[in-house]
Amino acid sequence: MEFEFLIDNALHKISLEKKENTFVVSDGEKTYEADIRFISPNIISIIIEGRSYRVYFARDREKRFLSLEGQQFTVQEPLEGGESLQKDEIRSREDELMVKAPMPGKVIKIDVSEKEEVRKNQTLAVVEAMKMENEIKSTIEGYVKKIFVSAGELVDSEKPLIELELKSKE
Amino acid sequence: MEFEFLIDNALHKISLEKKENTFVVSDGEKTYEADIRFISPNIISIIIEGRSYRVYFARDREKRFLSLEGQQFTVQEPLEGGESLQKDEIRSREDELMVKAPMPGKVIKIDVSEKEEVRKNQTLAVVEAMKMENEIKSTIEGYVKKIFVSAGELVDSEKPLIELELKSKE
Amino acid sequence: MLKKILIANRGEIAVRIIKACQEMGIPSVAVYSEADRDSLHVQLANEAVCIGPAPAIESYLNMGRIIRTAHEVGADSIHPGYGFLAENAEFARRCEKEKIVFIGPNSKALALVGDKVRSRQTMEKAGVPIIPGMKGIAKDFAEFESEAKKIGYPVMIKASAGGGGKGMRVVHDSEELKSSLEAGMREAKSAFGDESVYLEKFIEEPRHVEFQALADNYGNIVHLFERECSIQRRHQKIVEETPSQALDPKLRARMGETAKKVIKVSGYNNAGTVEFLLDKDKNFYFLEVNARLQVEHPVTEMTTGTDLVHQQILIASGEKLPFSQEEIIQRGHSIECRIYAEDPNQDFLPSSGKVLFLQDPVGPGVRHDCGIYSGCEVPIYYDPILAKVIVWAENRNKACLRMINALDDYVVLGIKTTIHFLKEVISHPQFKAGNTTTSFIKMYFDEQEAKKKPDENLKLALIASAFDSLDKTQVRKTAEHKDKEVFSPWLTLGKWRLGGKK
Amino acid sequence: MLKKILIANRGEIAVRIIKACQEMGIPSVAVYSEADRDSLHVQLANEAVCIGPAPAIESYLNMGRIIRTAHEVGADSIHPGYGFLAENAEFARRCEKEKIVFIGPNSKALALVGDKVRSRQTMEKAGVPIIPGMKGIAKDFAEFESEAKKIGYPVMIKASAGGGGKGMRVVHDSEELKSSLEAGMREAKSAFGDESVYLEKFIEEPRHVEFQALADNYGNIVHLFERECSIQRRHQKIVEETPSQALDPKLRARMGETAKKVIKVSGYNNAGTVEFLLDKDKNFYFLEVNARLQVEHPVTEMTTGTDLVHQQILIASGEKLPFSQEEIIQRGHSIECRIYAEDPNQDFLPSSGKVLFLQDPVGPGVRHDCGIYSGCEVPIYYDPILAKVIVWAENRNKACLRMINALDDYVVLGIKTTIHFLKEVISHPQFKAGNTTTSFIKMYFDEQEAKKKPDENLKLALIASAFDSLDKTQVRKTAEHKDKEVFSPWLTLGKWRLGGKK
Repeated sequence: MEFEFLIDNALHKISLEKKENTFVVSDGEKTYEADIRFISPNIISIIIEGRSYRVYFARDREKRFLSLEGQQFTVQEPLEGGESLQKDEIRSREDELMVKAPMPGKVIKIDVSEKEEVRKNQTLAVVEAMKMENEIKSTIEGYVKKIFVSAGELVDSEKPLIELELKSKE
Repeated sequence: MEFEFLIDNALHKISLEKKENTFVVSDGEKTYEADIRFISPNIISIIIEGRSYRVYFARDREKRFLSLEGQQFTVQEPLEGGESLQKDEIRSREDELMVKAPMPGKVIKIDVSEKEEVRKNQTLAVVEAMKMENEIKSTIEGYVKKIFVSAGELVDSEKPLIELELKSKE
Repeated sequence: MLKKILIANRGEIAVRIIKACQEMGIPSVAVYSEADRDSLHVQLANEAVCIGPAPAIESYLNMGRIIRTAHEVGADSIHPGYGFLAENAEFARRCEKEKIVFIGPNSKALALVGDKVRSRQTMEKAGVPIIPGMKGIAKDFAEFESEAKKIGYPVMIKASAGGGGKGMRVVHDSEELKSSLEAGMREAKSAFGDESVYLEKFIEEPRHVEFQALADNYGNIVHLFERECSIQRRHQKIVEETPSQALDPKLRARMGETAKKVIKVSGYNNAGTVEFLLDKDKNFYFLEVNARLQVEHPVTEMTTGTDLVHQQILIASGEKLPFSQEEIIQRGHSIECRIYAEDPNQDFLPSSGKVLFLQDPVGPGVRHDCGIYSGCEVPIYYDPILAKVIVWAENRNKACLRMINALDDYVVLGIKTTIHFLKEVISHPQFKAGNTTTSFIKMYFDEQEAKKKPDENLKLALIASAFDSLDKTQVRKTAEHKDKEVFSPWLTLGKWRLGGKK
Repeated sequence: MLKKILIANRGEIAVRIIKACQEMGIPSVAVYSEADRDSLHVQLANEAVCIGPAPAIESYLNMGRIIRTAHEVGADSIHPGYGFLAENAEFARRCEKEKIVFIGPNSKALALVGDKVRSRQTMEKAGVPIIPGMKGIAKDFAEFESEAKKIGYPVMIKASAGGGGKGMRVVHDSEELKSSLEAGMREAKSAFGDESVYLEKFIEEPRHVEFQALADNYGNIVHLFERECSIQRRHQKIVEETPSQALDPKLRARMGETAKKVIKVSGYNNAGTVEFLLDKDKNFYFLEVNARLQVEHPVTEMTTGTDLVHQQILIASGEKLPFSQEEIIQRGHSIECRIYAEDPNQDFLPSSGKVLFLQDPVGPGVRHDCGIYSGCEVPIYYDPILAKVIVWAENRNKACLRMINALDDYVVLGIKTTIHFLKEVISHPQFKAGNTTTSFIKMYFDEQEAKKKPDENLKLALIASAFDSLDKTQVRKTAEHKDKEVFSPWLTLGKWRLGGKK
């Protein structure tokens, strides 16, 4: 079977076929046999050509979290037809204009008001989580278009806080 | 809801009702509120009148294994209509005559032959598991009726090894 | 001996204290906020009482509620852990008034050392070297401004009440001063319920060296040698070790004696830590007394063979110190790494959420003080410390190697943590060389980017993911059969188990 | 330094050795039988090679296969662990011939100390006190019979090749002799591949005190003090500790020097243990040399601050001992409990099957050397040791309390283990008093019955079971909804999390 996965926004392909008690892996470059097993719900043991790997594994909705040799991977299945990559590009442009909460927390203060002009790196708002204050800064030069939250409000991760518009738009 | 459980062959009753965010427990003597939660698939946290308990828990077919404060309990649901207790009595009489493997292992040798007379505590067979030899002894005075296994054979727990018959039966 | 101890804290330190209570046969009482019903300390204590809503100010900082709870459950003593009310002299005073033993210093000493300004004055008078800085609390911004100018930039803002980096800011010029003061005061208020801050000369690239002290109620004082805590991010320690590479036996003895003097002139009892800054020329300056059990206390325990929480409880019970200074000997080397719920690739942004899976680091010489478990939630309300890994080995080099391995074995899935980052710190040639200063992270990890992962590991992650997908497909097909297999113990002999080929 | 180490063992000791390899930066190779594909050591090593079917004789005892595997993977050395081939001189010889470093003593010394009869003769000649017993191997049963008579009943049957209680039997009269000899020889054959046994005077209620020694390849020898291993069942140790309560500094020094003499006259190198019996009058008798890393080695590591596996590897690499006798100091007290897959309520009957759940004991001063995990199978083929809990504390009393707590925290569900039994041993007043002899279990636990469990715990078990049933009923109803909840991280803020009431 062929599989496609997104890791750090890059698309990777791999093929895995069951063959008696082992699996045949094709990674595009090479084809080899692998002895793969779920050792427990969160541990996958892989032996390839005598080398042994213990992969920690957890699933959460569409995300898979993996760890091996101290390194972490977040693996997702791609959206239909490789759309995801394109989408990501669009999103990143949108992201600059739509300032979102970087983590769940509490809005401590909003440093700007609507229509106000903002410089790059200017502090727009302060969000606190786990006792640490985090200044949310503008990544563009422009104007504040809309403010969605107020001081004291609890916000979830990715919650839109402030919408900006580019200066050049004028 | 009423529940019945077998622990060490003794039948116990308990009633548990959900009431908003807590549970009402009636154990026959007293009725009290309990805050009970699955903390993870194998841990149940119980708080009753300010006392906190961490109960470890695993299920395996019809058996539940529990541990708290270092103590282990094997909890089963009773067979229909309290049959189980009666059955157990019959079984224990049968058990004396049907000598079974006490654990999975390998039959090392059979010390008796069919028709042979046996004394109480006489070694009937030797079964090895995990490098330890275990002598299987007769708990009765009688005769060997039938031998089901031979030396070298691997046996599962509860596998009948030798059937005896009582001397008085003659 | 104390009869029942209420632990006014949460997380790994509450768990640590509960363990000590269990070992000493003293019943423990956990208190918890509504966000912490499922927390580990609630499950492990003998008793557990909910003391209010999630925000700390309404629960873990609610003095009245905590003292009332102690009375209700019949606790004769309160252990405050670190953070929250640990260094709140008002709380210690109220405990004293209510005849509850506060497991920490007496309120008078706590008030003195907790007031950074007054304690600086006391130490200066006693001849203890201090960092140039403000001599009193500022009336207004103008006073801060003129003091800053007098001290000379860069200056450091510090919370009067605080510790642990909360409210701390470096200010490089007068333009930054106002916003930094505001932020520092807000953080101080939120962390300690007291917004007072003061200014002090910022010493560049110093080492942070502190001495653990124990003082009983009869004037006996010992120190248990130093800890070096130079590796910091956001002015908060993340790696601590002992012995320090910067001390020789002579300097160690001199600083140890100074630490004991600080404890003595403060009228301090129970466990405390005397913090010093050590500059490049090996001058040391008294910084402050941390009037509590420190996060990093385990490295002292590992090298001196003393259990500091046991000692705290014994001292609070009125016992005399069981050892003299000469009997306390350092052995080997110990390092601690703090595991925070933070994303090192995003400027240590806190990361709350569900811990989908936890694999503890284990092995000879590895200790894990931990407040989380597989399946727990990490709430947004509290300090992001999750756990600590502590290693001990015969020498520093072996301790580093052991720590690197322990961090490799340590897995937390579902939220971001500092585990991998800490591994890179310990593996860094400059760390191995012992060149640890408070600028270490800035100097060597400022441009910390998501490193390219080796292709081999990436490939294995793909294989594992594909295997999981394949497995899921097949499980769906034969769900019932699978289910039975997964939950069945080995009741039947069969298949390859019996010596046959798979 | 060695380049790559093949570990010819399984279970907790293989895991222990892999950890040491990782810390020293040496790649490790696991070998495994077909029953062990899912075992922990296979997952943790860098490489893993299947060497045959489940029965040990076809895999872990298959010398040719193991040596061939070492060549195939490019391992320059083999660590045999304990048991299996660890004390097989033939194997050590073959390694030497094949230019593979055997991490243990040289084959000549191994052959000498492994031959209990010959080593007794050697020690007798060197003036080391020994237990009266057979001076050679018996030709036939008649010779055993006459030797037994000469020594005087009760006599002890012991495997020439063995250790660890395998093949050991006490014979009280001549009638028992034949069947006991047969069983002992069968066990010896199965455990060591060598059926020779011999007889020796059975000393009643002795203490078992052994000394750990290290000897490099250049004649330097040190001892690392004693371990007392008196608590045994089936002649196999289950609790070990150091220091021994029976030794005073003078006796300790005398026995230590004797141990070094034994090592010296044997021409022994690498790690080894000299076993003594100590009778009621404090006479000690040389018993044998355990020519391997012992199961109970951690208690020595905890008190002396030495890593014995590291030292084994360093010695095998040709390094000199890094310390002199004077530099080795005992600190505090350490106890080990062996966790076996056995049912203490059924005469320690082995218990194989699936480990449904494992909760590790953790905490300051607690070490867990473990070969199992949640979900693993415990096969019938091998020694039932699963893991070891080791504690360290300032003194014996604290170590006992710490061990009791660690055992309370330790949960294995699905198979029977010795955990709770060990807790009762450590809690026993006679153990606390230090009255530990090899008859301890017989004397105080012979009539070990399933104790009545306190009603409170029984009630809680019922409540938890009822809760589970209720939960299952409700899960079935709302299966899909539940599923989502269980696997969802905290991506949405809601419900009580936001400061509201639950």
